[in-house]
Amino acid sequence: MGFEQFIFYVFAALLVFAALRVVTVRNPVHAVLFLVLAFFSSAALWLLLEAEFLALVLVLVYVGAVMVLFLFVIMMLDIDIAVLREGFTRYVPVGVFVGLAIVVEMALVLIRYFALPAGAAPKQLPADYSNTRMLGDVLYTHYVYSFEIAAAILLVAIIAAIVLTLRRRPDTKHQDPARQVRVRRRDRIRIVKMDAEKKTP
Amino acid sequence: MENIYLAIVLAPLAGAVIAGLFGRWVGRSGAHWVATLSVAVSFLLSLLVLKHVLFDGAPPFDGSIYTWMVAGGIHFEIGFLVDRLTALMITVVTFVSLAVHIYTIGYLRGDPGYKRFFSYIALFTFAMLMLVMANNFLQLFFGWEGVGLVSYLLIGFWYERESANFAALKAFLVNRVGDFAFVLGIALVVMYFNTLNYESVFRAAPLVADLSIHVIPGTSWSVVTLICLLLFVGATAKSAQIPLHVWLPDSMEGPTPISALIHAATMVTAGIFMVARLSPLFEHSATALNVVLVLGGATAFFMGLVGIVQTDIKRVIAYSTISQLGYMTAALGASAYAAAIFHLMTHAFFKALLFLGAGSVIIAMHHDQDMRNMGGLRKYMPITYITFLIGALALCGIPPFAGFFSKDSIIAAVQASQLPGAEFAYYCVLGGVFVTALYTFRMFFLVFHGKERMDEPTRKHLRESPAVITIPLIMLAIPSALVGWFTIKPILFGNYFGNSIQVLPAHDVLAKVGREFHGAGAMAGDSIHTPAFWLAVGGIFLMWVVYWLRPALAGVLRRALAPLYYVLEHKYWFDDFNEKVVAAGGRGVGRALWRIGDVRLIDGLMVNGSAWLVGRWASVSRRIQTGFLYHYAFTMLVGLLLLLSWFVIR
Amino acid sequence: MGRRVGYGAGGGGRVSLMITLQEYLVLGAVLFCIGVAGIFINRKNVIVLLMSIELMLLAANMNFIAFSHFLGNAAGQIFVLFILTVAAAESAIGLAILVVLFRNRRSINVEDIDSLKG
Amino acid sequence: MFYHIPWLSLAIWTPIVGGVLVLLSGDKAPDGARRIAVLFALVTFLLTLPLYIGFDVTTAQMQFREHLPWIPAFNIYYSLGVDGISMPLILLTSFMTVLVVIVGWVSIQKRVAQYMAAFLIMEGVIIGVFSALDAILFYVFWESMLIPMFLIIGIWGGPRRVYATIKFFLYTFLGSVLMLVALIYLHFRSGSFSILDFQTLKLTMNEQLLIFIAFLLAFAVKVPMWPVHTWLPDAHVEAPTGGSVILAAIMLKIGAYGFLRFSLPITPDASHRLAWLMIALSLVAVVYISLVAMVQKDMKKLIAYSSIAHMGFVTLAFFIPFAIYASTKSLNGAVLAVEGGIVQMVSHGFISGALFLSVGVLYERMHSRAIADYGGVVNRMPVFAALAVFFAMANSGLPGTSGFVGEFMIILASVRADIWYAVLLATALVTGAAYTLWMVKRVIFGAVANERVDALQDLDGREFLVLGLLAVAVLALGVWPAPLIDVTHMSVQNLLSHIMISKL
Repeated sequence: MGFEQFIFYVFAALLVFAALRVVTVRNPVHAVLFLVLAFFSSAALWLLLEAEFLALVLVLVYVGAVMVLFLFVIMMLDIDIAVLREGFTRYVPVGVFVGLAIVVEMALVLIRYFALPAGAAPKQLPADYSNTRMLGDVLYTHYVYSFEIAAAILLVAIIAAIVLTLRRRPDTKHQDPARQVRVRRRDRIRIVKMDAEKKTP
Repeated sequence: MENIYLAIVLAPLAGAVIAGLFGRWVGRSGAHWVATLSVAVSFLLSLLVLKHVLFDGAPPFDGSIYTWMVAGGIHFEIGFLVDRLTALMITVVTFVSLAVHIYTIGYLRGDPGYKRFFSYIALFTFAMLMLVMANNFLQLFFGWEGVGLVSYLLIGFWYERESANFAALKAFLVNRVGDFAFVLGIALVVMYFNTLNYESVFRAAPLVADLSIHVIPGTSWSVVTLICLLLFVGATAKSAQIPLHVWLPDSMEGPTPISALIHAATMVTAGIFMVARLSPLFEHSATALNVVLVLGGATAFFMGLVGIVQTDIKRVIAYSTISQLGYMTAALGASAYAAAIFHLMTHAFFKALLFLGAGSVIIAMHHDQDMRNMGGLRKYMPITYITFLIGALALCGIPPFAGFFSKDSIIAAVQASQLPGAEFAYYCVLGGVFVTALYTFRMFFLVFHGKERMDEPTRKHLRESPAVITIPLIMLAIPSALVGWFTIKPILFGNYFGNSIQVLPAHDVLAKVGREFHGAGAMAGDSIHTPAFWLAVGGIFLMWVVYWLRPALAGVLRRALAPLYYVLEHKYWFDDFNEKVVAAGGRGVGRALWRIGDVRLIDGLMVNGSAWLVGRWASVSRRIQTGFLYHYAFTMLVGLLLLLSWFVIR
Repeated sequence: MGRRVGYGAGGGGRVSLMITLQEYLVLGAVLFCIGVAGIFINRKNVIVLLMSIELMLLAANMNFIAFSHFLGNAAGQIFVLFILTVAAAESAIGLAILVVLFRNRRSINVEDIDSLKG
Repeated sequence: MFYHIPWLSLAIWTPIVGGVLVLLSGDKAPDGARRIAVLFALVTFLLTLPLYIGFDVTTAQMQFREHLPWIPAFNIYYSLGVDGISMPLILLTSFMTVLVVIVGWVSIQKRVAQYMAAFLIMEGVIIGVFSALDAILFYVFWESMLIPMFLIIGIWGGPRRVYATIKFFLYTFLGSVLMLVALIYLHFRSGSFSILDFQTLKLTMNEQLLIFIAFLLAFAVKVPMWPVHTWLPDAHVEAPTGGSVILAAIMLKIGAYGFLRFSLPITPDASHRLAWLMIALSLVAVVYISLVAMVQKDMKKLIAYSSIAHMGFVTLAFFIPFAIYASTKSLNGAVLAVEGGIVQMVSHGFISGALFLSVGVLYERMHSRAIADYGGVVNRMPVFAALAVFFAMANSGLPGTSGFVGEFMIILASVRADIWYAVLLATALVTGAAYTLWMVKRVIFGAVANERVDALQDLDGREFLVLGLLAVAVLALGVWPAPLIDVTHMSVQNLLSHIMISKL
């Protein structure tokens, strides 16, 4: 067993373990942390596959942002874990069955039908090969439209998330700069002409 | 000459349009002047044409005015055929029409529909002229339906009367039954002759005579027989022959001038005219002629019988019309076309006269038509009395009045016919003479003689009608009395019609009759040797006894002949059959089809049923939509699993 | 593990030392199935559902990258990038919905949510 | 120069643009909307006149062709053209729309602009249906025609309008979806969407049968043929007067037109094989529906059923040529039949339109369609009564009116196939007169039935104009149908010689 293989099996085992825990632990916080572990493990595996950029993106963006978001939400919400865990054991057999069935079928696919074309071995890459440059080259040429669309989707997601969670509180005070700028003198003061003295009747 | 023909037809149309559409501007008198003048123009021009054809010996005119359309290799054209038959017909039609126009000025004075009426009768004249002047089947049918339309409008002229509307509808529908067959006949003509033009059809008739057609599988019909029978069904409706005569008595709901013009003198004779016009075709089918003969004879006798028990003066004349039309039809069946047309002409005069006379009586009676309320009118209205008597004698066929010559010729012709049904028809028409005398003089004596049975206020106002009414009576009385005497020889035996009527030598009964003919005077003189004369005289005498001498006898006779009376009272149950079986049956079937077929089966079961099914299915299947997220997720995953399994196991 | 299908005869001696594509694919499959099973057994907890979806996406990504590597085609990695984008967007919106849900109902119990019911 | 002007496009898009303009003018100024609508309707009518004037009667080719790429990727073209079959129907459409717009002048007070716009847009779309030579273009127009009609019945209709609209929409939509499948299949086989290419495409019997059935459903619903006719009475009863007029006068013709343009030439052998079915259904329509019409208590329903019966003549005329050809070995009878069918279509457009308008006149005054509520209308509305009786006579096929011409020709032709066809058809002479005139008797004639009838006012100038124009049209076509027949002649001849040659 070579070093690479060793690394692979270690991280693969870690990944499977972490994934299993994600779906089985009681506490959602723990689940998130296990998910983080799973992401880390797969990032390591991706490094093994010479996809450095994506591995780093996974760690930075996913673990750094998305998972934190998860944690944030879980902690912010006051969740009654006990209720959520009700019937857990009841569904385990079904889940395991379906999972195993899919595993078996996928294995069947792999074993019986799946064949790579001959010579589809990974290429030996030159020394100055840069995964990031390669991705960039393709991404900004062939896939530039898709890239733009992805960007737009993200933007939409951001706006959607904000709009969804935005809650206008009537009791908070806030400024409206637009109104402040638009204001005219006559909106604020009124000059009234009146006699200096009032005649006594 | 062509322009004259056109003018004859178009003048009444113009009159109708002006009186009808622009009545507001021309006013009441404008309407009657326009309509009457237009018909007068037609009449004068018709006389011109008659002279042209008759005395100048002009060849028949056969030409088209314009092409209606060309389709499927057939030229549909509007055109005129003016030969001696046409000339005679247009003269009769325009003459009677003119008389009726003048008469109407007096008869309908003060009626709110005055202008409308003139428009209608002018329009009628137009349609009738189109019919008789047609040189093709299309135009014939146009005129045929046109007169039917005007007849419908005029029967329902007093549209506030429910009975008038009913009668109008009935008349139109019964005529439509005839047209149904008529159109089929035309369709067969077009199919076999590939033309609508009379001339071409007649020329090709001998060729088609041998063809046969399978109408019902296994039976073979001669094409010409089928065509003739179908066309004749049309004629039975229009000319009120059994069994499609039922509309004519009811049509008396219309104003009397109309009864005279349309339902006695002209329109109802369209069927007779049509058969005569198509004689070259009918001659090729002995079967059809036989049917015509038998039906005509039966109508002449049995419908006359019904006339005896009627109490409404106009209905008596109506049944008399049916009966007389039966004579004409019988003559047609015996191939004595000329005799039929001759009787048509004389009948037009004396029947119009009788109707107008009846109208005169009705005016005097303040629109009471029940003869049981009349009597003794002779002294109040002498002109009406005299003219009515002339009409009645003509109708009964007493020499030397017009009816005698025509009717006697028909009887002789039927007697001479060799067709299988001729014997039956002969006894019918002979019996018909007696029956005619019975109902005519029963009416005559009831109206003009005997006790004055009207109520006091009516009697006070009894007086002779004004000149606009009596002049037409006199106008019509003259030909009723004289026309037969002068015209029998040329029309019947003088080859008047030339080629317009064609008779196969084997059928030529008139030639046979003609061998015995030695002039009108001799015919009148010899008539005392014929049974017909004595039957007529006997009938008159009997009525004289019963209704004048011994009025009590009427009741006795009625009781003695109770079963016969019962049958006649119900008019052989034709009306009951039509109303209870045909009309009600049609409505019943329609209702059943609608309620069961449309509403229940198609709409209920198929349309709304499928909608209901979809709804049911949806309301069941919507339970799958539990609303629980995980159910959807499960479903997706299970679906994935199945899909995958399918791929793997396949 | 499926090696007989693998690279065939051309691989030579290095074969035994290499990690094969199949190994990655199996790993992806296992990961995916864990995700599926997670959905089944955590049916009430939306957060864990979301996380299970993340797992499944991760499995897909794994396969993509493995193929990309073994076939020498950059497209696989590009796809992963897009999947990551979409997944991030998805979880952001999912969580936002969750927050709103919780705010309105004081619970994230899926069984309380059945307004989709027909 | 004359032939370079895109008359068809103008005729299609002028009313649509006009409709949008009317829509934009809004409901605030209903009079303005009415004026714009009449203006555009008139202009469109004038724009369709050149189609008749410039029509070449010596050729069966499509005329006034326009051919522009639309969706080149699928070989879809903006392809227009007319022949002698479609041209009269276009004129009918533009003529009737003018009348309908005038009729809606007073009777519609709610959402005037939208009402007028719906009719104008529908006019353009229907002209498009008649002139499209590209199947997809045809289909687009065909389906979009439903929308304005759907709105017209749904918004301005009677109390049960929702049921009627949904029934109308689902019925017609169901049929047309299958037609789309057939069109796509034909595209798949021919590589083109041109209707003319479809017509020359060779197809096996099975293909033809399936395509024929797909087309049949679409067109039979539109015509409507028995037994898919039940939407029509409901739709008519609920539709506002204008809607009924367009529905009866034009929309029904589209189904029959479809038979001539699609079913017969594209699938001649299937048409031949199934002609017995079509003839049977048509005869059922004529006999059965006439009887059903007789017992209706609602005037609009009665006229609707009468429409179905009259359209039975048309469908029979279109499918009887095979039998006629088989028995006479000549195209003459077949030409007579098909031309009769076309005349019947145009004539029925006038007459049914006029009858619905007449009912509309009464409805506007009494707000009732029940025959029993009327009686003695003639006493108060003599001018109206005269026109109504005239149209009733035309409806029962009186010679001299257009109603006679088509029926006469079809009977003349059908007797060549089998005399019993003609016998059954000719029963319509009796039943048609019976139900029409019985209604006339109960509604128009008689003594004044109640005080509401007593209070009726006769026609105003606007109504008189509309009904008068129709009366003139009916009379003109009845007295001299040659101008219409001559136009159709070459196209019909060509169509028939095409369908008599087997495609197998």
